[in-house]
Amino acid sequence: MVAIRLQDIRKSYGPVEVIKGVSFEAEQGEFVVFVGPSGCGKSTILRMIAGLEKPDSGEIYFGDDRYTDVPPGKREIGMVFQSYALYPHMSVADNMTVSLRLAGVPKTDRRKRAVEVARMLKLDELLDRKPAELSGGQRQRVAIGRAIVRDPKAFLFDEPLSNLDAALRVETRLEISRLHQQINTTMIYVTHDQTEAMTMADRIVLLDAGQVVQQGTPLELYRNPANLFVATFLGSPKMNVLDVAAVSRDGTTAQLTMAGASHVSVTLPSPETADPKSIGVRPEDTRIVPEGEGVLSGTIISAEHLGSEVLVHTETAAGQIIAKMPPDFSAHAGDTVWVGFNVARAHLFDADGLTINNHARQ
Amino acid sequence: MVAIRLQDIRKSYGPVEVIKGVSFEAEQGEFVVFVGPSGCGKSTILRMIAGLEKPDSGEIYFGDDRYTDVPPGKREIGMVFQSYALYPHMSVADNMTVSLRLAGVPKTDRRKRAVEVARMLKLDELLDRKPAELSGGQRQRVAIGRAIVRDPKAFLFDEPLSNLDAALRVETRLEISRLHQQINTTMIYVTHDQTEAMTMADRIVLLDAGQVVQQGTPLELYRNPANLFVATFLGSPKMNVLDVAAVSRDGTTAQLTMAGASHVSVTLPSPETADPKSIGVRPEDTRIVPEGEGVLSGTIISAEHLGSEVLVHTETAAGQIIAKMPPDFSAHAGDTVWVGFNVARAHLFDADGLTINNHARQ
Amino acid sequence: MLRDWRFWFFLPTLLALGIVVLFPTGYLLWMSLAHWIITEPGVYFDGLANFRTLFRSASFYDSARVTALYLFFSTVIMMVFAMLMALALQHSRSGILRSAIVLPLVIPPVVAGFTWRFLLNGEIGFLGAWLFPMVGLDVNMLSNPSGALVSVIIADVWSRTPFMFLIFLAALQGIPRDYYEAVRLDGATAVQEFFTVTLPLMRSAVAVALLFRVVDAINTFELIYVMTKGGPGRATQTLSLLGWKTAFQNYDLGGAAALGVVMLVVTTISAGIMFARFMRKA
Amino acid sequence: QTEINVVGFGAGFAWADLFGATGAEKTQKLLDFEKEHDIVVNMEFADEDVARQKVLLDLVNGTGDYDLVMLGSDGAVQTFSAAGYLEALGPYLETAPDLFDPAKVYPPFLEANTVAGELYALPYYSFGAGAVYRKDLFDKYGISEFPKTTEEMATALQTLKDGFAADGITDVYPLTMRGAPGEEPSLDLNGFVYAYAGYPAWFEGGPTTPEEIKASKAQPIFTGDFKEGFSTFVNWSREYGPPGIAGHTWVDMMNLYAQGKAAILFPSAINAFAGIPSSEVPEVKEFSAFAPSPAGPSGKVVQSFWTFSVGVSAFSKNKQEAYEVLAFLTSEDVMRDFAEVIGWPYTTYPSIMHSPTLTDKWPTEMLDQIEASFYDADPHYFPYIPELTEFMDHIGTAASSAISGAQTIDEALDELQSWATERMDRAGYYK
Amino acid sequence: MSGYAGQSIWKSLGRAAFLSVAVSFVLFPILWLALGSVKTRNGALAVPPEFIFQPDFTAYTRIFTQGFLGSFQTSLTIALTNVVLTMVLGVPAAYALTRMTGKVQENLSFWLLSVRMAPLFAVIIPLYVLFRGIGLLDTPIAVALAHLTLTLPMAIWMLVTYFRSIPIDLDQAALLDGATRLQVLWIVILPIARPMLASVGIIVFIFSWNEFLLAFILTSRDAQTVPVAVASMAGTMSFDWPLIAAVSIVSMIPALLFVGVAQRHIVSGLGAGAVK
Ligand SMILES: Nc1ncnc2c1ncn2[C@@H]1O[C@H](COP(=O)(O)OP(=O)(O)OP(=O)(O)O)[C@@H](O)[C@H]1O
Ligand SMILES: Nc1ncnc2c1ncn2[C@@H]1O[C@H](COP(=O)(O)OP(=O)(O)OP(=O)(O)O)[C@@H](O)[C@H]1O
Ligand SMILES: [Mg+2]
Ligand SMILES: [Mg+2]
Repeated sequence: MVAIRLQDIRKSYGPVEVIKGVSFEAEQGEFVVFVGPSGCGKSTILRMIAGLEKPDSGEIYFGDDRYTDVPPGKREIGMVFQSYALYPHMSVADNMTVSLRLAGVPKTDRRKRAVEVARMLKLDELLDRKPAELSGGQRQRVAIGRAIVRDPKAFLFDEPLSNLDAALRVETRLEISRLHQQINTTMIYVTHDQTEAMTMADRIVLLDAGQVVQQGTPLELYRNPANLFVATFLGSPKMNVLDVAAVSRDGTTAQLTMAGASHVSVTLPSPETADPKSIGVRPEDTRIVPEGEGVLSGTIISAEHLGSEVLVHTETAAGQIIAKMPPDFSAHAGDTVWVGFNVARAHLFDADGLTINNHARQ
Repeated sequence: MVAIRLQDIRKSYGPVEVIKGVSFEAEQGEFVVFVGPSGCGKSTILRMIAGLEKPDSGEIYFGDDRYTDVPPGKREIGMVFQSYALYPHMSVADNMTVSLRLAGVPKTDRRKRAVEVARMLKLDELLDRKPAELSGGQRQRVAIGRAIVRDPKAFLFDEPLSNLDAALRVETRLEISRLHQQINTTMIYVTHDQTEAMTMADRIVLLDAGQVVQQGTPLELYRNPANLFVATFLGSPKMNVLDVAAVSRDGTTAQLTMAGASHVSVTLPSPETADPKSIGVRPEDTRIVPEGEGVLSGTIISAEHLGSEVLVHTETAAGQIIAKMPPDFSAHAGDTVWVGFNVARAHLFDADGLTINNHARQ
Repeated sequence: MLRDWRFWFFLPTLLALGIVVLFPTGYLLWMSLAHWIITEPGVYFDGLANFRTLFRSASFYDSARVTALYLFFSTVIMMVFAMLMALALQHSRSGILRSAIVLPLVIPPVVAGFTWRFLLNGEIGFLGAWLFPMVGLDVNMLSNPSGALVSVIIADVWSRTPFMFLIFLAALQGIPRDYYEAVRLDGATAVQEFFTVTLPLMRSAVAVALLFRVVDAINTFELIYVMTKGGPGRATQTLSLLGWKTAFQNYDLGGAAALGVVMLVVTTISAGIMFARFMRKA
Repeated sequence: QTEINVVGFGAGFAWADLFGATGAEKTQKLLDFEKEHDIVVNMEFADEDVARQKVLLDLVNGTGDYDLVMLGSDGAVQTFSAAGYLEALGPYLETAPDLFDPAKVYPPFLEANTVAGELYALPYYSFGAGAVYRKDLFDKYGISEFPKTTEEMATALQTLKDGFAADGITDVYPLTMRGAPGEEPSLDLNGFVYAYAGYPAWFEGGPTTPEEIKASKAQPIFTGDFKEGFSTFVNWSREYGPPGIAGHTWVDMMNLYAQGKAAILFPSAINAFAGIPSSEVPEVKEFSAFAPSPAGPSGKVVQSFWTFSVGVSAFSKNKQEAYEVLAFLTSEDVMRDFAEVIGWPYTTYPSIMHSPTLTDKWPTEMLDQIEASFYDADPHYFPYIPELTEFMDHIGTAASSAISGAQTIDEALDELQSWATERMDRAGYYK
Repeated sequence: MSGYAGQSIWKSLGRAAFLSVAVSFVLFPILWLALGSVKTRNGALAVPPEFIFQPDFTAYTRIFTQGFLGSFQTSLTIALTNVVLTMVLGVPAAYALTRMTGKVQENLSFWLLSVRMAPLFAVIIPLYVLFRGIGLLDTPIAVALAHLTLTLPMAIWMLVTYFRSIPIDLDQAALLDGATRLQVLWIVILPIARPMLASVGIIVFIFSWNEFLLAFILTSRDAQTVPVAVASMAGTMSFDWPLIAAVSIVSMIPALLFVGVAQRHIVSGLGAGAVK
């Protein structure tokens, strides 16, 4: 069942069109994550779903009903704002239970519910503080609590975890995931965080400049990006992309070459396919290998030790390449090394940046 | 040369002591990152270094000079606020060059500098907008720009990247790292982001409840956490910690056992060392292995596909355990699996949570 | 429009003010075009005669000049004084000083006028007859043309500054502290801090205070009337006093209405300019 | 029961015998009257200027809220009767002669309220010209007698000034008058003009009524005969008056005299009498004396004349009852008690003037002199045209201007001249 | 606010010096008024001024015997009515105004301002005619209504500047929580704006309490306000400075009480913490 459906939504601020015809559906109980560069219109779409902003054109459906003109309060939606939007004059407990108060729930019940939710968010000791007396992260959690409290039909989250520390972020993330499994409510979630997007989403909607670029399950997007933009946007550190030229082409098999490198052989979907113009390899499919074994030679610029792995940045004739290596890999800036690719996992792109299926894959 | 030195700094808000005697030094040109749970006092310390808050006791030195009472404007410090603090009435360009204007730099030079910095931060097209017309991420970048513009003696960053999208975050992070290498200015940086902390820091200072818990290079902290708190705070997903009991002890060698598991043998630093009470293994040192090869058996609860890897959450008799597996690992919730540890990389903790050197390591 | 909540929220104000303002304004316009001098029988339409008379009379230009001087100086002094006090007290926790400074607000301008008049009186006043001569100041403030204007301005500043002080204080306290911190870090002196952060962020409050001040000053009547009756001569006769005299001493209702219309037009136009300049996009 | 609303100036001064010293409580006498006539009398007080404003509004709008309105003799009666706001009293006097007998009142006070032969208001408090001075100071500087002419007066003032200067007295001034802008100075100033010119010298040939002005097409002239009196007033104020005189009103003049800071108060002596009883300066109480106003070069004395009168609003809904109240308010009986309460040597009834009410308090000789000043008074010492108040206002403001030095006498008079010419023209006198 | 490091003591000295001068300037005339009210008529006017004297409280007793209490009551009625009217009309209007954009908002704001532009002396007669027409002359309600022309635009303008500083996200959060616009106003905006509401209430009260011309013109016996009473006292045939001073001092009391009560709600910094 479709829970929320947007149909060719457009929105301008003054002369600038920030949403340029967005259509999408969220199934009942689905967890949809919006990602996209800063300023691409994620918050704006969320606000239109909540009813806080009117689309200039297009329609919004909840289930089968046209909701385009339904006022926000009637939409039964819980939203966590990017700016928190806590009521500064109310205690944490009151902040969280405003919707219950408006619905006429008696005080003691409200308090009980507040305590329940606060425990979940580790806010139990702060229930009687005012927002001004909280740290940034604490405020963010209160805002999440406020949305959770009212058991809404759908949740909208606008980067709800952006101010939490890593540990709490993982925890709250799992908490939200668990919440989602428990109550099976449709959730629409905006985030910048790759991990959040990849782990929480049933479906990711990738936006750029007010348009949907690609949508699908996280792994679909990660493994089969529709174009260069998606390929480089998802994944951190981002995919290494190198310009290539086809030196020979034999039906579906092409020999590619790049600056300062030996040939790479790839299989194209059909003989008609245009020659690939660039190849993309994710850092985890890139390796620093013993001399002569790799495709390219390069110089190490820096090695970032993340503890669980080492990111090796190398400068090659074809451009900068990042390789993800195990934590005990030792690298020194200035060393000359060889870079090897797992070609079976490489992505091919044509002159317009559109993906060409690499049939060597799978 | 020591650039910034805090000496037993204390600070209370009303009856609550939020900074409980913090001492630390930052070398000239060092990049120090503060991490710690939300509300532990990171921002407060930063503000005291900037002179925006007076410590209740303790001293602050810049170089050899006592700066405890020097007003903020005289400290020549660039700061990026967690709340941005952009002047709403000024354009982006003006916002960034306020310090220059205050110093009497002529308009054309100011504009030139603004354009320079804006290009670096991808703000060139927004130079004449007002902050209200920017998205959250754009605002954050303006705030960074404002600190960069004035070439200060030291930079203070309070979670400057928390509102940027992943791609821009990596980029800006590298930008800041490069900036740091270029100008070799002391930088103090507060973040929640593990990756930022691990990759940017020359030294991490880990705070908890207003106190320094441990400090050192990122790898030192990651590899040799002083206690359970540090061990679990750093690293994402966090270290698996299991309660153990020593079943036999032979001088420095101990046989440990945990609920529902076979024995594990560890080497302790000396015969006098107390028996370990818990063992910690990072997810990347944990593996899902063929039946019978592991230490513990468990049931898979969920598998988070991050694209570049899969996080497998299992429920075992000893508690929840997360294993980091390669991206093509396939796991299904409900499967019974075996979990194996790389014991050579395990961390041992005594009853107080203090680390016991595991001599099987290195 | 009828479905827009904002319409319904604004409607009562629209109606209330519409009644107490639109009718009087219309009536005023009619009056200004009428020959309506109480001492002469009959009221009749007289075109622009009232305006012609007004623009030919010396006291109009005189009063316009006095009004301009009074307006300018009292406003500038008041703004500066109020701003200084607000800045000095913005962080003060004690309500005592603040309350003390606000005290003149609870004294009606009529009383303020009497009080200052008798303080400054050159023969029996505490200041005029005792303190000033004692410190060697030999001026009779109220009977000297410029002294009288100064006196009126002092009394007005005394009486009306607290209002502006309150507006400024409220505006000051609405400025988030991060801005000060940012600019302080950038090395701003107190003065630079004021002009870089404080004033721009208070801009709309200042503009509102200024507008209301101007309207208030234009309407100041009882304070001046009680203090100097517009004198000596016409030294402190503002347009408001002139209008009052024209209507109620000279019985020329049409003439007074014409003056009222002229003032209405001038203030509305200048306020419109100010409005467009400072408050749009504020 | 009919309610009659009265508006008056100065609580505690008007009808202190009827409404008590506070102006708020009705006395038994009033209550008896109300009972007898089945009328309720409501009294409202306001400062003279502001009360006038209200009366005006009431009359202009024909509201009829006030049945009885208080009027000064500064042209209000002329103005309002011309505009048709006042009820002519002739018919009422005739139909109820027993209520009020005009013959018993000093004639000038009625004359001041008569326009074109019709009486429009009844006086309740009035006065003529005169001076109150400090005999002790006169004696001290060897002035044995109060000056009889303006020339002698000038000499006396100079003597006092020199005397004060010699004795280092800086806070006592030879003369106090009023110079605040508006009609205040006009009241005194026009008395000077009258004394210098010998007639109300505003218009060519000295006409004093609209009819006369229209007949002769007399232009206003403020340069000729008028100027002498104007200049003397201005010069004396500047030379001998207190420094703040250009802003002084009645209150200042009275306070100054009461505080012992002035040697002469003149030509509206009543103002001094208002101050004497409450003065705490012993010399003021003991040595204040009355003298007739000195005569000018024309042989006429420096004038001062005023009557507080009350008229019936043409819009009153109960004119008959209003008249009854008016007659009662101004009746001999009420005025006697009024004189008793106020205690100043002034009244509208000769019978009261010579009764113990006043003779017990004041020297008979002084009362005689004061009474003489009533008969001597010329209520028409300024022309009674409908534009009177406007003229008074401009003349007074010109005087204040000249006293303060903002303008020279010539400048002030020039401006006055051009204003007056235009104003008369606009009023249609010369069509 | 706890200070930042290195605040200069000259700055605080300068501040103290300025404040003492300012406060003396402000308080001195009031002190003089208070002294005058307990002097005798002549004592009040004496030069050199009497600093040591036998206080004489008869002026205060006369307030009660001379019927001024009525005008206090009237003033109070008028001012309170005006405050209530102003707030009831002005708060929703101001809120609506801040949530409008573009031309409509600009035009309405300007219209509000222009309402105050007409000089009072000129609108007195029309207002008089108006209230006579609807039979409200000489009633407190007429004065309170007339005062709306002064206080309502002022109140709305002051509130608008404040309401504008309340982030719209808060409205929206409340709307999502199911609040109607009135509830948004009542539950979110008003509590946050409480200090400003108190300030505006005080100022409106005082303006109404002090206003002279309109009160004077529109009332006669039944609804005379304190300033009108004071003005009518000081005038033609008697000058009673101690009484004027005493009435003035007493007239400060209700306003002060009101200010005192309302000022407790002026707690600064309440607006902090709503957003990042
Ligand atoms: N009220 C407004 N007026 C004008 N432009 C606006 C307004 N609100 C947003 N914008 C612009 O619309 C675009 C989309 O904004 P939006 O807040 O939806 O971005 P976002 O994707 O949420 O960005 P971020 O990740 O930085 O929060 C941005 O370019 C922003 O500058
Ligand atoms: N002005 C204040 N008054 C009272 N308590 C405060 C104030 N500012 C901060 N605190 C408290 O002091 C503690 C430390 O605050 P601080 O802002 O330094 O935390 P933080 O480590 O920066 O947290 P976060 O990561 O969430 O930004 C918190 O518990 C906070 O609630
Ligand atoms: Mg956003
Ligand atoms: Mg912080």
